[in-house]
Amino acid sequence: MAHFPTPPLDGHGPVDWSPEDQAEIAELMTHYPTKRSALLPILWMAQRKWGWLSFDVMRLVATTVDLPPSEVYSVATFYTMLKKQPTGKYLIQVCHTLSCKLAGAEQIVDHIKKKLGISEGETTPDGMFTLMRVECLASCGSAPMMQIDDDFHEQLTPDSIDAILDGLAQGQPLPSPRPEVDQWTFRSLES
Amino acid sequence: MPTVKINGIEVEVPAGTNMIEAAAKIGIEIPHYCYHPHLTVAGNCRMCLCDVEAGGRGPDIACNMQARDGLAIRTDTPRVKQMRKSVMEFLLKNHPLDCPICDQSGECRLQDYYMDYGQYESRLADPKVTKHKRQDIGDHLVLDAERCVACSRCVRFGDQITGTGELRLFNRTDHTEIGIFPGVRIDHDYQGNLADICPVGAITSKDFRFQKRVWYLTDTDSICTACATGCDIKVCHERNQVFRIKPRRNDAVNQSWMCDHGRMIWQDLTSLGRLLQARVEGQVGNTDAAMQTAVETLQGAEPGTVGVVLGTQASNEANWALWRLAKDALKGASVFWCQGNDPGAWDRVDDLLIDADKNPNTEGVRALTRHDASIGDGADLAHAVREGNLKTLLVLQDDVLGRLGDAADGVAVLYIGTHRNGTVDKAAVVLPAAHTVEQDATYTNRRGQVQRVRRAVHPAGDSRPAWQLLDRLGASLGKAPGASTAAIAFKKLSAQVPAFADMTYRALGTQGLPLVAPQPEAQTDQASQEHHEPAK
Amino acid sequence: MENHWAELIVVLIKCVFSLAFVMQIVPILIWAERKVSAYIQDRRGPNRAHIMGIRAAGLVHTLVDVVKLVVKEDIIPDHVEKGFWFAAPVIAMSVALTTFTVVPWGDSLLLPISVTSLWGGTAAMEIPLQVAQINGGMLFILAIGSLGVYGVMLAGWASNNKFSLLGGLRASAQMISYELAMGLSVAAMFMLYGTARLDQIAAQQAGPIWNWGIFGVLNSPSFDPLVLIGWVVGGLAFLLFWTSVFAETNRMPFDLPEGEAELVAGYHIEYSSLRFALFFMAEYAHMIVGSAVTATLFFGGYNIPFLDGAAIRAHSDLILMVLGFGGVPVSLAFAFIAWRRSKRPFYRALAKNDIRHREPRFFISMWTMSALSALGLGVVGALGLVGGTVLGPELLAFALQTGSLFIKVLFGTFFMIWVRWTLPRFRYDQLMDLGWRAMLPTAIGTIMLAGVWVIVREAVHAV
Amino acid sequence: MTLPVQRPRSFLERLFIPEILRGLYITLQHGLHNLFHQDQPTVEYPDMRRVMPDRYKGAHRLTTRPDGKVKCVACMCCAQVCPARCITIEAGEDADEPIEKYPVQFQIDMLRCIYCGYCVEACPKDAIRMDTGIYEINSFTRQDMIHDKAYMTDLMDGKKPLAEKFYRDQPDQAPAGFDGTQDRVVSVDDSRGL
Repeated sequence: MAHFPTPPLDGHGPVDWSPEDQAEIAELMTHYPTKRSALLPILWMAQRKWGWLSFDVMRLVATTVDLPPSEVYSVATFYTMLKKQPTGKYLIQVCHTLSCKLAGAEQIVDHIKKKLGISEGETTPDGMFTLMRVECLASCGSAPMMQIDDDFHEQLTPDSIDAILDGLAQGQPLPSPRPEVDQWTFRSLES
Repeated sequence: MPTVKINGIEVEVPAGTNMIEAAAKIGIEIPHYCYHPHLTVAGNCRMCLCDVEAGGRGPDIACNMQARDGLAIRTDTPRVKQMRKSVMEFLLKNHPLDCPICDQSGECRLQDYYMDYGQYESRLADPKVTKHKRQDIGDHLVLDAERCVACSRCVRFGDQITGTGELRLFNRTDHTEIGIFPGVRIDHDYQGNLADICPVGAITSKDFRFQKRVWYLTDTDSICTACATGCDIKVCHERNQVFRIKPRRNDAVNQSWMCDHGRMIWQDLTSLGRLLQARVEGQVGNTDAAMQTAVETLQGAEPGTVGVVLGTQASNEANWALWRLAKDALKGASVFWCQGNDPGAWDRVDDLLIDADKNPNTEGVRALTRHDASIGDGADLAHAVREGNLKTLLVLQDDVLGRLGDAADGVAVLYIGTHRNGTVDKAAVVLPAAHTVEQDATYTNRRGQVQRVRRAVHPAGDSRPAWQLLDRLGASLGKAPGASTAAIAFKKLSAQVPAFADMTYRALGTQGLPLVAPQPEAQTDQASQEHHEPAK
Repeated sequence: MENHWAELIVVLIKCVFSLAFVMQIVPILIWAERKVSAYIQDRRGPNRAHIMGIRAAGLVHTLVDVVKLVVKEDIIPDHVEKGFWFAAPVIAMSVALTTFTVVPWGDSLLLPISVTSLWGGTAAMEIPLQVAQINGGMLFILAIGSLGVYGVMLAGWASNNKFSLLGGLRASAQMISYELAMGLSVAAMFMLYGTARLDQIAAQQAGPIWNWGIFGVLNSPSFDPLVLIGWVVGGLAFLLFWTSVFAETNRMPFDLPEGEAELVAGYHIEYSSLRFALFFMAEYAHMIVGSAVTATLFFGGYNIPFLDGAAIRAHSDLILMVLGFGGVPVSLAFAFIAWRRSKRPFYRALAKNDIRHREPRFFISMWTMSALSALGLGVVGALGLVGGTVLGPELLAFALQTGSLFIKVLFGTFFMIWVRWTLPRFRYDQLMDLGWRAMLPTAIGTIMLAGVWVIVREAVHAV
Repeated sequence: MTLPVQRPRSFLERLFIPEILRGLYITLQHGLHNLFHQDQPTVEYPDMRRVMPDRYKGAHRLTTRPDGKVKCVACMCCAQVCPARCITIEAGEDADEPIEKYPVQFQIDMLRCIYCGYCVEACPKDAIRMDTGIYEINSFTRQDMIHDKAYMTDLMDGKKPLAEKFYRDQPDQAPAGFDGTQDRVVSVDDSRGL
């Protein structure tokens, strides 16, 4: 297994906040006792603004919150929701922590790899999908599962993955999380 | 003070002492990686897990258990052994096991504890996680992230000691990796400490890289003489060759740290300017002939025109020997001292360890001046020279001529020192002195701590400890100070100078002793200099 | 024999011959010593040196040894007593060679040469094949042989060295002790032979094998149980004499003068180069002379059993034929063996252009030529070309008798070598014990028994 | 000092002569056997050699990686374990390789080596071996007896053990004198008779 990918060193180039951003940051800072505490919201801001967190962006954030840049990088790498590299249109994050692993996360990852022809951390040539393997996404009850952008897709099978990815590839909107999952959960709780 | 019970043995420790220290006090070793006595407790290696018998619940980490009455822990139960074994297995899961090429092997905690608590049979089925190897993270450091056990000692060092915070743990779970932000290399003067505190081979020293397997090295306790701080060090040497210097714990002086400049003082042993042979009028010769010339010069000088200059670079013993020489053998010789012999261009000064005063023994000489009010200072010396009252000067490792300049033309200088400087070039006689790691002696640091240096290697070339050279000179002049060994010299020094009263080499031990506070009558002598603070 | 010049020339020739007889065996013995010891000890022995690829089973080593010993530095230590030190090896060697002068190596050579025209002598001179026909020939041997100890003793003393001196002392004591037994056993044989002349002793043993001295010189075809006394006398005398010869030559069980374990090398520590070689050769010369004397006293000397000189001369053609035709298959067999040896893996292991590949070819052709020569010899005999001539039978007799002695000497020396690699060395007290307490009484007893036997023999003859 | 050993001896034994003859008979047997059978265990050395057993400890060699660099990582395990202290290694850093450490200098003083093979046992990288089968380790100077890295790397070039196995498998192609069926002696003379 290759080591965790290092973010590309060639990032956005010199970046800076716009005046509106600075106003927003100033407002954010008021929510917290120290500047340092505003790190996560500011990282979210940066990701919204530049799409992903390059080293240039992280350096800017570090200056903003008055921390060593290494600490910003440390926080950014801790959270998988913070993107450390440019991604395709859809970011597929497959959970591979215990429950999902036992429920067959490896086969899910292999299936997606085979289907898209990419390996982990890579983006398809058409720029549609990026595949990543992440730690627990807190949906152990419906393992195996993956997250595409902000949405969960649970109790995956190769067929369901095919359906989802093919739909996305054909421009259909993301299917919403399956309501029956919730029903199933409630039923099992009742019984 | 609360009393805690460890393995059934009761021990009384100060409140707030953690269980690792408490156990160490009664000779029980609790294995640990992340705990360091001079860093905050992180509690993330889990190696120090102990069974709590009373005063707590379940297994707990010893580093974070503070002594309180009623606390009782056990470190010898099968469960503790099993926990340690499991922790070791976990820590070693992604370890590259490249001990053959790792500089840490031989002093590696992973190796040590593996032998004690190892799993021995691998259960590893998956391929190991690979990480970044051989990263250049500083001028003196190499980082191998694969060997790291994520103890975060280096992270805490950067945050708490130097405040620079270059190192961080990145990513999560078994991908956790120690590293620096790209382009932000470690650039402080305490890099070597990172290699020291790393319990495994993740951070190693570039200067010592592949130089020697550590088990060949012999450690000699000594102190650093690069500045007035006098950090306690271990000189690691083999076959008369020094390979590295590491700090030694002394809470009164340097805690566990030392600066990178101090780590390199052993390079002075063989540096270009090192005096290895005696010189007479610039001609290299043997020590006996130079000694003879010196004796003739001193005996031929008119009474009252001889002066000796104590050296703040030299040891207490050497300064005492020179002082006795001036008093006994050279009747009527005037004694001076001056400060400020700067050996190198190391202009970085901070409030942690690096002192602006580059003379390791300023306080020691000052203690002598407090005892003998007749000792003049640098201004007196300059005055005497300009007046022409001094025709012969015996200088102990002090660049007197470099400072006096042309004013000292015509003064015959007899110089005893380790390295070449402005005085050496003009001196009539030069006797080569041994470096600090080549001799037994004591130095007094900026806080008045008298500490020993011990001989680690043989003196290079013809050089000899300065106190020995002065003793021989005194013997030739008719009255030797009586410094046949450093211990005897120090014994006589402590008998004669109140500041060193009751000190012996045995009493100094490894940590040294502070100078005895000046007696009331001594205060009246040199009131002006008593509260002199060392320059920062 | 009126012309002394002719006599002198003949004697000189005989001297040279006897010298050559001894000296040619020495290198063979050195080689045999090495090879026999190797085979007894399951080794190969010397076989590396070669001349043009011919190794000749290690014989070349002996030649190389000679060259080595001659060209090596001759070290003369400062502390030696120069005169005696120089003389010692010469004494040792010359004594050994001198004793051989009284040993006959054939009955006589009748030369039909007229020297009248030259020096006015008689025609047809008869040359006894012995350098010196001395009346007390055996006594001469005892006398001169005793001088041999001077060589060793002087060497030991003049070397000025503790070990050498001890070696020399041991040699003296040992020789004195064993000379007694030797002399007494020889005396017993004198009583049987009635003479001390070696040529007469040898002549008495001509004819059938039971005429040999070891059987008590029976000289009678009739057999009687009393003959056993003669056998005991002859056997005992032989045993005593042969043992003494070992002691006199400093050979193995008695080589305490050298005793390298305790004396380094004994009397010849300080000698090097050719001086050492002289001692070395003297030892072998002693062996040869000892064997020759033993053969003469006890084993018929030059006589071939059942074939005395007259018989050889009478049937020379027949003998030549038998020898020649008999030699052909023997030579061919050796050629065959040489051919088989060429198939040894050793030769296969050699490089293609190695010079030693010619060795088997050389031996095959050599043995083939030898077979041809033997065939020619046989043909000469068959054609009767020799018997009719004047010189032919004489020369044949000379060759066969000398060859006979030669073979007996070789066997004796081989026996010495064989014993050397079989028996351990005596302790010095054991040596003295054996000499004085075992051999001396036995020798005296032997003399008594010899007297009895002489009387009995005369009685038997009378019957 | 001689200690008298009391051993009852028969008359014949005390006479010694029969015992001497018996001794002579024994040695003669050996002599004659060797005269007619050249089956001594002697190896006629420069021309014929033993094929050393696979585990024979000969001269040391340093094994190499496929790219030709020595496998040795200068861990000093061999130098540490060497009872004769004959191994000198100077470590260096190889900037190009994933294995950073390599021996700049690797010397074995063969004059001090006792061929115990501990270095081979200690090596974690299989970098040093004694499988060359070379026992002719000699030179005219002491300096030449110190084998260095280049020498030990090129010593066998990985050929010898392979060749030996090859010839064992294909005996008909083996050079003269090579006997793959026998581990020890190749030069037994198979000619019987003189």
